[in-house]
Amino acid sequence: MTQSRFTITDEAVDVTAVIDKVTHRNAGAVNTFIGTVREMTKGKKTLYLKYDAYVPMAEKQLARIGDEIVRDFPDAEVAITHRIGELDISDIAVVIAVATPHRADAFEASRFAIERIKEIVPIWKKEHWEDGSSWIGDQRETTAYPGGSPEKGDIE
Amino acid sequence: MTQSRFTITDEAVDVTAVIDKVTHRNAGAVNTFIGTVREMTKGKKTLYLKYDAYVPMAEKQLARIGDEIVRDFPDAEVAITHRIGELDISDIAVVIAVATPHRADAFEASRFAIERIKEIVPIWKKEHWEDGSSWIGDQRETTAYPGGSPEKGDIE
Amino acid sequence: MIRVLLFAELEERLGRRELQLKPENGLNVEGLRERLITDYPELQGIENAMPAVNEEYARADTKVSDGDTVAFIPPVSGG
Amino acid sequence: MIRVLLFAELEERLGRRELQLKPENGLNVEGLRERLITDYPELQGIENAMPAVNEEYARADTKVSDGDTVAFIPPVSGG
Repeated sequence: MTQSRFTITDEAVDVTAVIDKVTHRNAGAVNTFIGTVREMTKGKKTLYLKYDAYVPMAEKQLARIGDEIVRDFPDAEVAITHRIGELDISDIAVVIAVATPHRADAFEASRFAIERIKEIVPIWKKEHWEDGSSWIGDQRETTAYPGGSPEKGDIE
Repeated sequence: MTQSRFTITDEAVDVTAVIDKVTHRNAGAVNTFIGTVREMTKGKKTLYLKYDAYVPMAEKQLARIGDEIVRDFPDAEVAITHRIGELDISDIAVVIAVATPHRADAFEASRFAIERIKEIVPIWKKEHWEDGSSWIGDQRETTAYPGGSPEKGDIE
Repeated sequence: MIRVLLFAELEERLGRRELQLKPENGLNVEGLRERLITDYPELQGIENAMPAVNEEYARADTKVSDGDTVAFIPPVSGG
Repeated sequence: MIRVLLFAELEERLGRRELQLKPENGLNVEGLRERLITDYPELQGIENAMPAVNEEYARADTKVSDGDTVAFIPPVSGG
């Protein structure tokens, strides 16, 4: 059996292996998005991150994103691997690879995939800073909820 | 001396090596565009391609694209490798890697880079089909000039 | 039994990821959530979590019965 | 001497990539192109090539002199 294209793993992600899942004779373009652990966010220094996931559902949701892309771009081939566990600065958290015959579609589909991951895939990030830690509760990475989940006023 | 970020090579392109040139502690996002040799284009079957370049000028123009990106996205790190010589189906012709703190910029800059390559970098592709061959004379890949260069009416 | 899964901050507040609840006639996702809020007042934030039944997002009125797995999914932050 | 470089279809038409041309007073890119068209009528398409002097794109009125490298760049198709 071939390795699944939509995977949650607790090991380091091999970018080339993800790309290899989508390249084929009629792909002219492969767009790859790699999300890495950034040290500084809004002046705050991250020491390391912890990702957790509801693994079987997360893999189903990643596959659903692949299906959504193929619905819009029938020739697209998609693979997504997301890592969980403890990640250091510069470690790879997610790799998205989309192969299409023409490049505009590869960019569009890859962009769609990362936005959609932040909406529907049950994966959570806990930031560990010098002065504490917090689950990040907002899928757009713009707001951290010290209590770990949004207050009523934050989501309307 | 570190390996140049803007390179023309006649060897197979190592995607990971290009990505490694741009990843750093404050990159949160790396967008990679990989252009590969596609077998079928508008029903015509490519057997192989040959790329040629005006190498020193092409490397300067690639570096210029990097400068243009940094002008618009000061935190971006950019690397581009383009292969020349004879390429088979699925071989990698070009790898663009752009690292930025935030993902939207990485997508935008990577997209800009591939479009700009097709405008200003002196590299030429010769398609070899089952029934002949032709230099591809149009940077948007939409028109082949059987004579190898556009007629007056084609470029206005 | 109904298997209940809690993640991220909810898991931390509760001290574990999994609970077993007795099924009851006509129970739906919202009713189950209300039972949890009553029985585990430390689960602050569960009211904002997205429910999933058997690994698919579900509505508040989705029925849950013996053997089902119900997960409460706080706002996600993967990627 | 002025070094002239021709690529892709232009190189194929000429049978080589490089020419040496004698410099002349006041010669510019356009004048050089006209000399090439006269001396090498097989260079069809050179009128649509982008000129570059010493590895930078140049204008038709850019002066060229002894030691310069002038390249004629047909529409590019990399990527």
